[in-house]
Amino acid sequence: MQTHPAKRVEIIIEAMMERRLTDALVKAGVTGFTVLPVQGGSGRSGQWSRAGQVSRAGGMRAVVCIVREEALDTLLDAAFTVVERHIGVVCVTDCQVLRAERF
Amino acid sequence: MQTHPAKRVEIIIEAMMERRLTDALVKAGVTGFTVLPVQGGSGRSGQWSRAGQVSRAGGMRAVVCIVREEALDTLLDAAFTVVERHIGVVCVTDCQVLRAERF
Amino acid sequence: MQTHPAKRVEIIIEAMMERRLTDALVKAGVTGFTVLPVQGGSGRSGQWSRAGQVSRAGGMRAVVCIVREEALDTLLDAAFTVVERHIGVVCVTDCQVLRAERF
Amino acid sequence: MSLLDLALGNLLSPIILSFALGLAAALARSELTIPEAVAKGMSIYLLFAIGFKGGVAVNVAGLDARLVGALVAGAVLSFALPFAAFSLLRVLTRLSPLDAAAVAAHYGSISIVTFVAGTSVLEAAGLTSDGWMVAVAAVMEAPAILSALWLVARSGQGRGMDADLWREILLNGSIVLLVGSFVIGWITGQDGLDRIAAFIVSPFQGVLCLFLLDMGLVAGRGLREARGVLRPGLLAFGLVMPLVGSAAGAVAGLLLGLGAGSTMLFMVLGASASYIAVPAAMRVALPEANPSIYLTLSLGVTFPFNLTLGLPIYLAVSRMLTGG
Amino acid sequence: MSLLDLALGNLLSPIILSFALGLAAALARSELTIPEAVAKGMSIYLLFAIGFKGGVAVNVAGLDARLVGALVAGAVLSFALPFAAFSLLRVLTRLSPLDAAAVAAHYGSISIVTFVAGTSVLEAAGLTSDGWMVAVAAVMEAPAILSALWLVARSGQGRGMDADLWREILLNGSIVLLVGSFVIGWITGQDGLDRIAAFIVSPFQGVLCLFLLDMGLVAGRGLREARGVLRPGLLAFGLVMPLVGSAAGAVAGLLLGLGAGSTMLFMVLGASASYIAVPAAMRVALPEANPSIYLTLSLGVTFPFNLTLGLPIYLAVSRMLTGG
Amino acid sequence: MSLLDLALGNLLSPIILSFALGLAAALARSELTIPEAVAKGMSIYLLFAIGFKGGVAVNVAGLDARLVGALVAGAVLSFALPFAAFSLLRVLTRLSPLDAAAVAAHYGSISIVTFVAGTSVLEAAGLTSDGWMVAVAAVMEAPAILSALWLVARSGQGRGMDADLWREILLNGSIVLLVGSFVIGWITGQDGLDRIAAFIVSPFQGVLCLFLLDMGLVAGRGLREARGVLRPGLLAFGLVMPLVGSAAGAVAGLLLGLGAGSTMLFMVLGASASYIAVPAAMRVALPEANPSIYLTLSLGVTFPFNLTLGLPIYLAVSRMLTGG
Ligand SMILES: Nc1ncnc2c1ncn2[C@@H]1O[C@H](COP(=O)(O)O)[C@@H](O)[C@H]1O
Ligand SMILES: Nc1ncnc2c1ncn2[C@@H]1O[C@H](COP(=O)(O)O)[C@@H](O)[C@H]1O
Ligand SMILES: Nc1ncnc2c1ncn2[C@@H]1O[C@H](COP(=O)(O)O)[C@@H](O)[C@H]1O
Ligand code: NA
Ligand code: NA
Ligand code: NA
Repeated sequence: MQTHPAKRVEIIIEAMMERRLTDALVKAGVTGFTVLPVQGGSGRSGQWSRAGQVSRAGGMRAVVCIVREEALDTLLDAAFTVVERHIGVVCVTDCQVLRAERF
Repeated sequence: MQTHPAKRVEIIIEAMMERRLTDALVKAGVTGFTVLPVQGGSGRSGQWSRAGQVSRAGGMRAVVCIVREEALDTLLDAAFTVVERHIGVVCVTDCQVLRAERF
Repeated sequence: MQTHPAKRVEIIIEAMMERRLTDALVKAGVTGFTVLPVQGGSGRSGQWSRAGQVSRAGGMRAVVCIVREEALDTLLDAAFTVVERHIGVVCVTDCQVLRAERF
Repeated sequence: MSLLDLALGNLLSPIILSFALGLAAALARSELTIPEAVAKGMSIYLLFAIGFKGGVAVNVAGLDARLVGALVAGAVLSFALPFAAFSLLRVLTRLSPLDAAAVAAHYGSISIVTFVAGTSVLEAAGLTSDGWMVAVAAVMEAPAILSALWLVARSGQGRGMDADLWREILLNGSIVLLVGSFVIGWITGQDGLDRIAAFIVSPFQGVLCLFLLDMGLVAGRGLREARGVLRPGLLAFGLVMPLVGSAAGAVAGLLLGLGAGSTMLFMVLGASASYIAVPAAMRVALPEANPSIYLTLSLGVTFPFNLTLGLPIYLAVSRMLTGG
Repeated sequence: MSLLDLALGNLLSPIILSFALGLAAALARSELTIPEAVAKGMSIYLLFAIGFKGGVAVNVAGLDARLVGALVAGAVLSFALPFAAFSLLRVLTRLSPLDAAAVAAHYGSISIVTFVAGTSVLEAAGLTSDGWMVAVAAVMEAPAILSALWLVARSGQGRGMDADLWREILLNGSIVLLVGSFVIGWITGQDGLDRIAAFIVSPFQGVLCLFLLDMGLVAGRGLREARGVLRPGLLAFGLVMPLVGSAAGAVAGLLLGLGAGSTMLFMVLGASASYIAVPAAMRVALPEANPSIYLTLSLGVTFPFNLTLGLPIYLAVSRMLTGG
Repeated sequence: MSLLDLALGNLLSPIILSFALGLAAALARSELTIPEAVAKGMSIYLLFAIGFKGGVAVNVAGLDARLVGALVAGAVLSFALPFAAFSLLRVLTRLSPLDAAAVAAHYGSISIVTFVAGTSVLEAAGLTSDGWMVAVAAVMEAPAILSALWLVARSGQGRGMDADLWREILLNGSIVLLVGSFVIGWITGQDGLDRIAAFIVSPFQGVLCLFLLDMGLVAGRGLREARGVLRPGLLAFGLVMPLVGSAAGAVAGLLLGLGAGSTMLFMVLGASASYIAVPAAMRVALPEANPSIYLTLSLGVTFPFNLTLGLPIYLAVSRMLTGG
């Protein structure tokens, strides 16, 4: 099966910042992404879990975004302006995709 | 720690097609996979979120499938027949696994 | 945008073992990780889904952990002692991260 | 009570206002949301309760020859309405045959929440209806899907129905719950109802309020997302088609000799459009059809229209026609 | 009321029929599901309500010397039954010692939903029971796990119990909720109950229906998945063991001089098998044991057996033995 | 009833004991948890019910000139209290200006569950309050955030408020639900309430118990996680600040000439600290502030203090001051 090289960007970000991030992505022309719920985690700011939580503070989201290689920098710039002052992680992996025309 | 090369395939597909996909995978001999819930996303068919939704239409799932390199093509063929006419994304990454005998 | 090489480790493990795994990670000095909920899956022990389940038995979690390359072995050793007798999958991918000082 | 009074009383009921609150909150981009699991939980509760109460009513009132006629009429209506909807869409809009057929499937099928809101309006007006109208609602869920697939197949585009899809359509969650709880209510009767009335009867209207709040939120988000889709022709269809469907329902009710309450519910079933079961089936059977068209129309236009203006109109017309 | 009448009345109650609906839907591969969060929410509600009501009953009736005896008897039963189950399994099936011990742990422990269904059957029959039977249920959850681990250790396979596992077993969600709400009910008494009765008493049976619907769905899916596992010997065990357990429960009830109601509940506790707390403990302590064996047996065979035929039998036997 | 009786009666109510159960379970590291979706569902229910009932009370009692005064007083209080809190923090603790401002925002805002628990205490004491106190609660949610941002800006660290943040603060879920259901209750009045009372009135106290159980679990987990954070100075602030806030609330109530019930609720609003809306706003506006400080203080110290000792004190003081 024919595959095509691309980049998989995974951004783990505070739930409160999700809309700001996706708005920034869309504005930068990155209109394909998927948001996964996050159950808990740990980092420099301590350990947390969503169990029983009502407030949106203290929750995170994982945004997965597959882009052509040439779009990577635009994406990272857009993401960085949102993530900059906030906790969270940005991680890029090489990947291969089917149906390259979709990206 | 001894690791072994393998492929990590991530298929983001409509919730309605999940069972068809996993049935196709199992039929093709791919019996190891994990299904993650998806909260929302955006693509050529617009932005969406599961918040408050009752219908299974308009939701997606992420199916993660780690296979030996030699099984990759079988997997992609099986996945492609299901995904073909549907929205969604297929993305393959090189990876290393522990306990290779499990794959 | 400046990125730095790192490793992305994904551990799919029984929900009952989650706390044991994260305790082991923290003990081994790996304090950054994110836990994703898992909806269902299939493996040598059969197919399963969380729909309607009350017991914690029979559920799994995906723990994603991004570390510097030099910390990988410590992480895998710590993870392996927990995963050893249990079902589950450990998968390592090369990646690039922003803000390397956070890892 | 004049039509105007009726309409106003309906508009100012807690359930309609809750829907309006949700709609307004979503349009104003409030982050208020109800978790998916809670929304599904409420819909399961509502289906279980409405089915059960219908079954108990049949147990109490005894079986009725008109039931069979009503079930057949419901199935016929659900088969036939998509053809009417399809023609109307071809006249009013420029949708492709594929999109038109997908939309048509929704209008042949039904919305159980509209049905429930209809029973509330009946109760408020002091009217009763036949318990088995719930079974008619269940029967009307699926046939419209077949008509739509046939409409598509005619234009050479469809995909064959496979066994999986058949099962998914006929055993979808709403049908199973509605029919299942109807049968349980039928078997256990008044005794069974007495045991669980404090759960399925007393809090029902309140749960309905929260569920409609959620529907308002979802509809509002959909409308915001799909602004571009709502061309005038489509909008017109979303307002005219319920009237066509309700007229067909009225004919069915009159032919069967039903009372004012059941005739009104038949009109509601004809007028309402699916937004749970049919969209899901369309994603499998007609994946190329644009979901934002059918979802926006069904949930964003027809549902609020029926809820606010439709229900009092159908009640008034049904009373006039049946003299009830 | 003859045993047959009783059995039939029980079979045709809304809760049993709801379970049957779920089971049928899952076996027919309907996509009907109840979200995990809603299922957990309902189980929290049921545990809280049953514990609270038990505590209030103790507050009202006053403390009772038999309570201590019953708690001890419950613990002994939970310790002892796994040995009986283990022996029976070795006779009837070819399970490995490990799998047999894991199954045995489930049958020494209890199913609180079966207990709740038992109280419903009691109520329907106009009998009462002691409020502290809830505390006995809580006490019986965990000891069986130790017996199973001991059985495994004897064969040289087990893993040592660590402090974490101890805490997980003794402070698992059901025990904490059951004991905690029991204590709250005991402290606040009738006054406390009056304040929240509209929440924990009136809708209780209705919530139980939906919960059993969910259990039917889960059991049905489990049975479909694990067809291969259910050999005749295992099936026989799943039907015989509850009778053995209930006999042991009956002996305990008689020795303690309990009334017909409490004796019946003791039989139910002896007869029922865990499917929430024990499977979770087994995944940690005996990960090599095959979960589809113990889950299928407990939830797919013994639970429906107790629910449908077991409960009326235990009631009839308890009445006969106690003359109640 | 002496203050001691009152305090004891309050401490032994099901809702406080449920909170204590959750706290104890979490501190003992039990794995008992309530799913996030269920917790959110309960909070939506509570907000909807409390808003609706407040609106109905206004509909029944008629509009009242004091309402406007109370709304203004509430806004002023919410603006002013962060300054008091900030000064107190600078005296009692070594928090950075940023962290101190973030904490201060929480104490100017309010906790609706504390408010609800306050109305329960009032009811138990046979007192009534004005329905529009719910609207005052809604008005007090947000202004404190602005004061905190201003405090930070003064020290040159803040981030400008953007339009998104404005909307998020003013249209956050609690405000929309509280105000929305208040308006719905106001419009539909006693008629509307009668239709849904079995949902929003009768089971209310019971849902509150489970919600407080959840809050105990979350607070306990937070305390365990953030042990290191709770220095003596901070702890002192968490206990003293509610007294300061309640004093300010008492002044407002007296100036407005409110009765004992409403004055007590004003004290509760002043005394309580936000742990839902404000933390979320702080994560966006002041991401560098340490969330474990403000969450631990608000949910782990001040909330339990208010719930257990605060409420009876505020009631006693309010009665003394108003002679009610
Ligand atoms: N190395 C990491 N790998 C995966 N997730 C991480 C990592 N570091 C932080 N996170 C996630 O990001 C959140 C905030 O991290 P921090 O800014 O370090 O407190 C954590 O709670 C985790 O969910
Ligand atoms: N480039 C992408 N990266 C990640 N997820 C994507 C991407 N494109 C599409 N998706 C996901 O697939 C869904 C359907 O995409 P589409 O077919 O483009 O409408 C979207 O809503 C996303 O959840
Ligand atoms: N190859 C795989 N790829 C992804 N997930 C897997 C794979 N194998 C197993 N899993 C996950 O791990 C669980 C246990 O696997 P097993 O030990 O093979 O029964 C499965 O139910 C899946 O959720
Ligand atoms: Na229709
Ligand atoms: Na037992
Ligand atoms: Na305050």
